Amino acid sequence: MDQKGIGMTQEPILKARGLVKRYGKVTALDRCDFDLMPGEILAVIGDNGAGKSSLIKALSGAVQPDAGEITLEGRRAQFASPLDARAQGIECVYQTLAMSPALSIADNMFMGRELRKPGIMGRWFRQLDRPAMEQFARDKLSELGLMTIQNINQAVETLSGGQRQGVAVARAAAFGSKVVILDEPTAALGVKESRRVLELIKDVRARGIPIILISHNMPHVFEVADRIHIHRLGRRLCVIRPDEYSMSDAVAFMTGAKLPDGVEEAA
Amino acid sequence: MDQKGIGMTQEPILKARGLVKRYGKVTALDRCDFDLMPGEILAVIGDNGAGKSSLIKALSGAVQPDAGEITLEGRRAQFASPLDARAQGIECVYQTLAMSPALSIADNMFMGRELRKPGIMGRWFRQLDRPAMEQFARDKLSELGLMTIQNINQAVETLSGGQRQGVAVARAAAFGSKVVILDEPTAALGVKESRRVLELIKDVRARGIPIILISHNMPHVFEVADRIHIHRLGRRLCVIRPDEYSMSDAVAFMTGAKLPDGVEEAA
Amino acid sequence: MSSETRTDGNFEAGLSGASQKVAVFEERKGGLKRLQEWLHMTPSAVPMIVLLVAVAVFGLLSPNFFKAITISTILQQIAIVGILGCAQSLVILTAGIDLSVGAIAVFSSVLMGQITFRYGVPAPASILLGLGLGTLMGAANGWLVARVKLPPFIVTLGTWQIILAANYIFSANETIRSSAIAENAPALQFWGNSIEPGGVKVLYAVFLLIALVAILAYVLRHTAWGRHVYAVGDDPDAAELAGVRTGRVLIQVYALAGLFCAVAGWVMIGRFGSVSPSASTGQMGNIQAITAVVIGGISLFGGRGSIVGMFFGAMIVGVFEMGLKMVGTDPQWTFFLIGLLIILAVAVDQWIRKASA
Amino acid sequence: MSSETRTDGNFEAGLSGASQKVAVFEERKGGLKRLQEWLHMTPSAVPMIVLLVAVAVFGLLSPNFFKAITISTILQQIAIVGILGCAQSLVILTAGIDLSVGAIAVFSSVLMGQITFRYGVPAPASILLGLGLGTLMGAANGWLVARVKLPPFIVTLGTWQIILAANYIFSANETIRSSAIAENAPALQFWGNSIEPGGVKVLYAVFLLIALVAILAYVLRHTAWGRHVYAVGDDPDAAELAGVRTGRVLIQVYALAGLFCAVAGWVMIGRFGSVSPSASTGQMGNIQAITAVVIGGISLFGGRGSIVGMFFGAMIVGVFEMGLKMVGTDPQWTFFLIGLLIILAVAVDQWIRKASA
Amino acid sequence: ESACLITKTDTNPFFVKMKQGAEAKAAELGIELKSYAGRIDGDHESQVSAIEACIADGAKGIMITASDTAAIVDSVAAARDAGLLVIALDTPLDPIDAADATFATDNFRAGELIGQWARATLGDEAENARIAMLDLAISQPSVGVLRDQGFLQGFGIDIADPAKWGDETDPRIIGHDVTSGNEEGGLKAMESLLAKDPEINLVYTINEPAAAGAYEALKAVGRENDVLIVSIDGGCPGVANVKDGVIGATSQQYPLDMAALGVEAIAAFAKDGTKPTMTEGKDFVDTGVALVTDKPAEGLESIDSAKGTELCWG
Ligand SMILES: Nc1ncnc2c1ncn2[C@@H]1O[C@H](COP(=O)(O)OP(=O)(O)OP(=O)(O)O)[C@@H](O)[C@H]1O
Ligand SMILES: Nc1ncnc2c1ncn2[C@@H]1O[C@H](COP(=O)(O)OP(=O)(O)OP(=O)(O)O)[C@@H](O)[C@H]1O
Ligand SMILES: [Mg+2]
Ligand SMILES: [Mg+2]
Repeated sequence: MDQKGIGMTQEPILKARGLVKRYGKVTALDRCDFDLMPGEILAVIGDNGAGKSSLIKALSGAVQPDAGEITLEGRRAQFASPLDARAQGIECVYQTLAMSPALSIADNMFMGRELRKPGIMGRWFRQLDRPAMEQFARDKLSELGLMTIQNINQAVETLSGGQRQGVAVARAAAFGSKVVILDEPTAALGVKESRRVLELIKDVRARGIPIILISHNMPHVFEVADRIHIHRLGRRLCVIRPDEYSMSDAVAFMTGAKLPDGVEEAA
Repeated sequence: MDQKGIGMTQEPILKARGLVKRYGKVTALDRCDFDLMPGEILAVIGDNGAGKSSLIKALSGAVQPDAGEITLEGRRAQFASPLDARAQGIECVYQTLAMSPALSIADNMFMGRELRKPGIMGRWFRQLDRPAMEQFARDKLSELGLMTIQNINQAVETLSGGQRQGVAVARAAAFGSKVVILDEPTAALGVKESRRVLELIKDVRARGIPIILISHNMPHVFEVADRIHIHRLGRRLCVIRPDEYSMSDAVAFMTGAKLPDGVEEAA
Repeated sequence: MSSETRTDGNFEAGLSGASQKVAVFEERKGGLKRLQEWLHMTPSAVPMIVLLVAVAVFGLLSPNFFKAITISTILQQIAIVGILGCAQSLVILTAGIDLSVGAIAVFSSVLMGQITFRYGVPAPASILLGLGLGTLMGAANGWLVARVKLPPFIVTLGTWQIILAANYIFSANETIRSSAIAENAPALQFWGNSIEPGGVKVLYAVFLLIALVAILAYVLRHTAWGRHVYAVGDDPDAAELAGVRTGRVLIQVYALAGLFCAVAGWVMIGRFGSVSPSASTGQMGNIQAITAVVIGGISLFGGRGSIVGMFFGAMIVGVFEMGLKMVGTDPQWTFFLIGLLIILAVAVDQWIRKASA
Repeated sequence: MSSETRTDGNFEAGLSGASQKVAVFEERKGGLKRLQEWLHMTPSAVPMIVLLVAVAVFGLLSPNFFKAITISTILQQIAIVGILGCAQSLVILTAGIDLSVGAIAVFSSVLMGQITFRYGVPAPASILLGLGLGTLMGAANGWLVARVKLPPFIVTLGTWQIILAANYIFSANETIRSSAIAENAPALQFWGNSIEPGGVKVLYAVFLLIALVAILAYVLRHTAWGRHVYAVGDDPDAAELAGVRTGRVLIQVYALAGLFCAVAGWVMIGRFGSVSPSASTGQMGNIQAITAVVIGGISLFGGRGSIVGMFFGAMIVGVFEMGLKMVGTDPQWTFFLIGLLIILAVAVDQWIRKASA
Repeated sequence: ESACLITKTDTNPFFVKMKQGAEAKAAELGIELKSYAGRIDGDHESQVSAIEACIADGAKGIMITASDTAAIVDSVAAARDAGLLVIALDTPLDPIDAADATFATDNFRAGELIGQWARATLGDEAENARIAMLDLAISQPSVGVLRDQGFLQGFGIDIADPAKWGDETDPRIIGHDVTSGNEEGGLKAMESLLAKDPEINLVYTINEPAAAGAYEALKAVGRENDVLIVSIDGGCPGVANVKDGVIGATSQQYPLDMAALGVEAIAAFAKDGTKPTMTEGKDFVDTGVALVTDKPAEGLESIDSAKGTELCWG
C-alpha cells in the first residue's frame, strides 16, 4: 500500500514529523508522524497505552515534545501551552476533560474567554454577562441532547460522568475554528448522547473544520472517519481509508495481528 | 409484559426496594427497585444521569440511601462503607476507579487486603509479601492482556486511562466472592482489552458469581447479559431478556422513545 | 462470538422519537428544609449564624458587652486582621497559603515611616512607595510559586523570615513615635481617624475593610479574573488545559495580596499611632488571618468559599476574644478558651453544612 | 444511518492472532542521565545532596566547622526537631498538618516532670503516663479530623492553643531544676546521656532519632498500614472506596504523632536538663518540624515523600543554623539567610526533579 | 579572641542597645563579638544552642541574658567546664552563682519603684485605684513576672505567689492582659481592658513601647489626661514620653553599661584569667536602676526627664 499516496494531493493543515515524548523510562511517542488534511475527519485508533493521548497532547500544546516538529498550515508551530494552540484555533477535549469541578457548567464552558456585559458595566467594571453565557451554554447542551441537566449553574462535580463529557465536547465544538481534537469523546456517553456527538462531529466538518477523533468504538470510527491513523507502540503504523479496509483489518493492524502491506513491524 | 415473572423462580441474591437518594435538589434515585439473581449477569442500562452509578453506589455501601432497604441473600443489609460490602463479598469497580494515583499497581490491587510474608517477618514485623503481590498482580493483568504495562511497580498515575481501568477490573474480578459490580468497565478500553474484559466477565459468571454490569455499549450488553435492567429517570423502568427484545427496543425504552408493555411513564 | 444472532447492526434505530423531557422531581417542602437548602446555597451564612450566637451568648454573660464602646472596639480590632484576611483569602482560594502577610504588613509600615522620616520624602509619596514595595514582595512570592513552581507554604515560610529580618535590619529597631507622626506626617495616620454616629466611634479603617470585602466579593463573583482564581485553586492542571494562564493569575494573586498587606501596614500606623518594627502582627498576623479565613469557611484546598465568609470569620474571632476578656477570665484561660471556640465554631459550621446536604 | 454498508458486525475477528508483545523502547545511555534517573527514583537523595553541599560550603567558610564538637552539637540540636519531624511527616503524608506538635511535646515534658515531683510518682511511671497523655492529645486531634471531619489545620491550630494554655496553667510557670531531676529522677534525663566514640559526643537522643526514622521508614514502606497512610493522603475518597478504613488510619496517625511528640518531650528533659513550661518548642516547634518535612521533599498535599528525606531536611536546617552562627552573622542576618536558604534548597530540589523527569 | 553575647530576643530595643554597647566596647578592645538571640520572649532552646555554638566555636566568654534563669544553668555549667567565662547580664541566674559574674539590674526593684511612685502620686485615691496590668506574654517569662510583682508589691498589693502573676485577689486589679512588649500589643490590651472597665485610672506596663500603645488607646477614648501610666526600661523614646506626659514614671536601666562591663571582664579574663569582683555587699554587680519622672513623689528618690535623657540608651 502506498501510504504517501493517501490524501497527499493537498497540503496537510496540521502536520507533525518525528515527535518524541518520554516519561521517565517510558517512551510514549517514538518518532511519530502525523498529518491532518483540511476539512477531513481523521480517526486515530490504537491499543490502550499506544500513545494516542500523548500525540494529541503534543499537538495541542499540553505537553512539549522532546523532539520533532509541528507545522500548522505550513508554518512551523511551537505551542508553549494549550492557550497558544487555542489562540491559533485548535480546540481540544482531553481524556481527563479539563474541567474545574467546583465551578458551574457555564463558567467551565467559557473558561478563558468569558463574555463581558456590554456598556460601562462590562468595559469599566468588567462584569461578566452571565445571562448571555448561560443562554449560550444551554443552547449548546440542548444541541447535544443533554437536557437532563437541570440547572446550568450546577457545579460540574455534581454531574454524572457522561454529562461532564457532554459539556466538554460542547465546549470544543462551539469554539474550535481551525482544528477540533476529541480524545475519546463518547467513552462515557449513552447511546443517545453518543449519536448526538457523532452528528455534531459531522456538523463541525460541514462547517469546513477538520477533526481529529480518538476512539475505541470501531463502528463509530468507520461511520464518520475520512481517514484512519493507526497508532501502534508510540508511532504511526499506517493510515487507511475506511472504504478500502474492513473493521477487522483495522483491528488486526492496530493490535499487531496483521501487518499492513508495505510496512514492517518497527519495534 | 409481566416484569415480576422474569427470573423470579429463585430468590434474588441482592435485592433493593424503594431506594431514594437525593443530592441537594437532584433526586438521583427515586424509589428505585433492584433484583440480582444468583449466577446471572445483569446489565443496567440507561441515559447519562439516569442514576445508574448512584444505584450501584447505594448497593455497595459507597453512599447511604435516604430511604429504602437492601437485602443480601435474604438478610437485611446495612452497608456503612464499601468495606462492609466488601467484607460480605461484594466487589465494585466504580466509574471513578478508586485508585491512589501515587501508589503502584500492586499496592492498589491489594489495598485493604495486603498479603504478609510468611513466618516471623510477616507475623511479627508485619512485612508485606511484595514478590507474591507483584506476581499475583502481573498474572491478573496478563489475563486481561494488559501486558503493555512495563513495570508492576509503576505508579498508577503514569498509566494511560485504559490501563488504569484494566487494573481496576482485574482487582474486582480477582477478589469478588458474592457479587461483582462493574460500572462501565470498558468505557476507556480498546477493542482488544474490551474483549478481554467481556471474557473475564463470563469467566467470573462461570465461577458462579453474579455480576452487575453497567454499560452504554449495546452489543456488549446484549452479548453477555442474562437480563437487562433498564433505568430511567432515577428508577427501574423494566427488566427485559436480551433474547426477547432487540437492541432497538432496549434503546427505545431507555431513552423514552417507546414504553414497554404494561408500564406507564412515571415521571 | 456467541451473540451474533442477537446483534442487530442498527440498534440506534430505537432512538427515533426518544424523549427530550427533563427529569422533574417533586420539590421537598417545609420551612426547616428550606432553611437548610438556603444555608447550603449561601455558605457565608453559616459563619454569620455562629457569629450571632456568639454575640448573643456574650451579651447574656457580660452586661457591658452590648455597649457602644465594645462594639466599636471589636470592629477596630479586626480591621487589620480583616484586611490581611482579604489577602490571605485570595491566596488560599488558589490552594496556596501566605505565611508572610503579617511580615509584609509590618515591613511596609516601617518602610512608609522610615522613608518619610529618615529620607524626608513627603508622606503621600512614601505611602505610595510603601504600597508599591509591598506589592513587589507579594509578587516575588507569586513568582516563586508560579514560575519556579515551589510550594506556597515553603516559599512564604522563607519570605516570612526574610522580610521580617529585613524589617529589623532596615529599621535598626527604631520606633517612630506617635507624636512625631501626628506633627509631621498626618497622612500616615489617615485610617486612624473616625466618625461617631450616635456615639459609636467607627474608624475609617473599618470602612476601608468593608469596602475591600465588597469589592473583592464583586471581583471574585462577577469578573472573569475572579472565576480564574477559583479555577486555578480548584484544579490547576484542568484550568491550564482549559486556557487559563495559571502562572499569571498566581502572580497577580500574590502581588495583590502583597498590596493588601501594605494597605494593612498603612492602617496599622493609623491605628497604633506609632511605627514599630516589632509589632506582633509580623509574627502572629499570618496565623490570625488564616484563622479568620478558615473559620469563614474557605477551604484550605482551594477553589471553595467566599470572602464574605472570611469577614464573618474575623468577626467571630474578634467577638470571642473581646467577650472572653469581658467575662473576665485570665489571659491563659482566654487563650485556652479561644482554642476551644475555634474548634467549636468550625464544628458547628461543619454540622450545619452536613445537615443541609 | 449512512455507514451501514461499511459496518461488519463481527469486526473483532481481526483480533485473532493479536500481538502479545510488550512495547520495548531503547534505553537511554550516559552517566548524567543515569544520575538523574537515580535521583528521580530516590527522592530522598536530593535533600542529601543539598546537605552535603551545605556542609562543604560551611567547612570552607569556617575553620571550626569540621571539628568533632561541631558535628555532635548539630546532631544533638536536631534531635528534638527530628523527632517532631517524624510526627509531622506522618500527619503530612495523610494530607494533614499538625500545628500542635511542639505544644504536645512541651506539655508532655511538663506532665512527666510535675507528676514525678508534685505528686511523687516514680519517674518511670510518670514517663509512661506522660507518653500516654501525649498519645491521647494526638488521638483527640485525630478524632476531630477523622470523625467530626474538621480540617486538620484548624483542629491543630485550636489544640495548639488549648494545649499550650493548659501547659502554662498546669505547671503554674514552674521550672523544675536540672539538679533536682538529676538527684531524684534521673530516668527523666535518660536521653541526655551520651557516648563519646573518638571524642565526638553523641547523645542517646541522636540514636533514638535515627532508630525512629529507620523504623518509620520500614513501617511506611513495608507494611500494609504504611501503604494505607499513603493512600489516605493521596486520595481519601478513593482509599475509602478501595477498602481502607480512612477514619481509623487517620486517628492512628495522629495518635502516633502525639506519642512521638511525647517522646520528644522526654528527650527535651534529657537535652535541656530541666523541665520548663515556657520552652519555645511550644511556640516554634511546629514551624521547625514543618520546615524539616518540606525541605525533605514530603508534599504538603499528602501521599508523596519519604521519612528519610525529612531526616535530611532537619539536618539541612541544623547545618545552616550552626554554620551561619559559626561564620558569625548577626542573628537577624541569620534569620534572613535561613529564609533564603530554605527557598534555595527547595528550588534546587525542584530543579533536579524537573531535570530528571 | 572572641566573645558571645546571647540576648533574649534581638527585636526588643533594650537588647538591641545592649548589643550595640557590647559591640562598641569589643571593637575598642579588639575582641570579635558574635551575637545570638532567641526568636521570641522566653525562647530557652535557642539560648541553649547558642551556648553550644559558642563552645564549639572556641569563644573565650559568654554574656547572657537568660530567658529561663533556672533551666539554663546546665548549659552554663557546660560552658564553664569548657573553660569559658560566663557572665549573666540584666537577669541573674538561679542560683546566682551559676555564672562567674552577674551584671544586672534588679527587675523586681525596678517594678517596686514605679509601684511606690504610683501609690504616692495617687495618695488616698490609691485605695480606690482601678489598675490595668499590661504584661509580657502568657508564658510568663521571668522578667515579666518580676516587674509585675515588684510593681504590685510597691503599690501595696498582696502578690500571693511571687513567681506568678494573675493569682492576686485584690479587687483594685481590673485585669491582666499580654502585650508582647510592643505598641500593637499595648494598644489592644488596653482597649480590651477599657471595654471591661472604662474607669481604669492606673496602668502598669511591662515596657515603654507597650505604654505608648496603651496611651493611644486611652487617647482614643479621651482619657489620656486622667489615667496614670507607669513603665520600666528607660529607653530614649520612653524618657521622651515621660517628658511629654505620656508616661507618668519609668524605671531606667542601663544595658549599655552592663554590656560594656561584660566585655571588659571577658577581655581581662582572656588576658590573664582574672575574674570580675562583685559589688560590695551583693552577690552581683548592680548596674543600678533609677526612677525617671517629672512629678517627683515625696520620699522617693528620682531623676527628672532631662537627666533621664542624658542617661537613656537608644
Ligand atoms: N504523565 C505520565 N507519566 C508517565 N508515563 C505516562 C504519562 N502519561 C502517559 N504515560 C505513559 O505513556 C504511554 C502512552 O500513554 P497514552 O495516554 O498516550 O496512551 P493512549 O494511547 O492514549 O491510551 P488509552 O487509549 O488507554 O487512553 C503509556 O504507557 C503510559 O503509561
Ligand atoms: N455528588 C453528587 N452531588 C450532586 N448531584 C449528583 C452527585 N452525584 C450524582 N449526582 C446527580 O445525580 C444524577 C444521577 O447521577 P449518576 O452518576 O447516578 O448517573 P449515571 O446514570 O451513572 O450516568 P452516567 O451514565 O453518565 O454515568 C445526575 O443528575 C447527577 O447530576
Ligand atoms: Mg488516551
Ligand atoms: Mg455513571
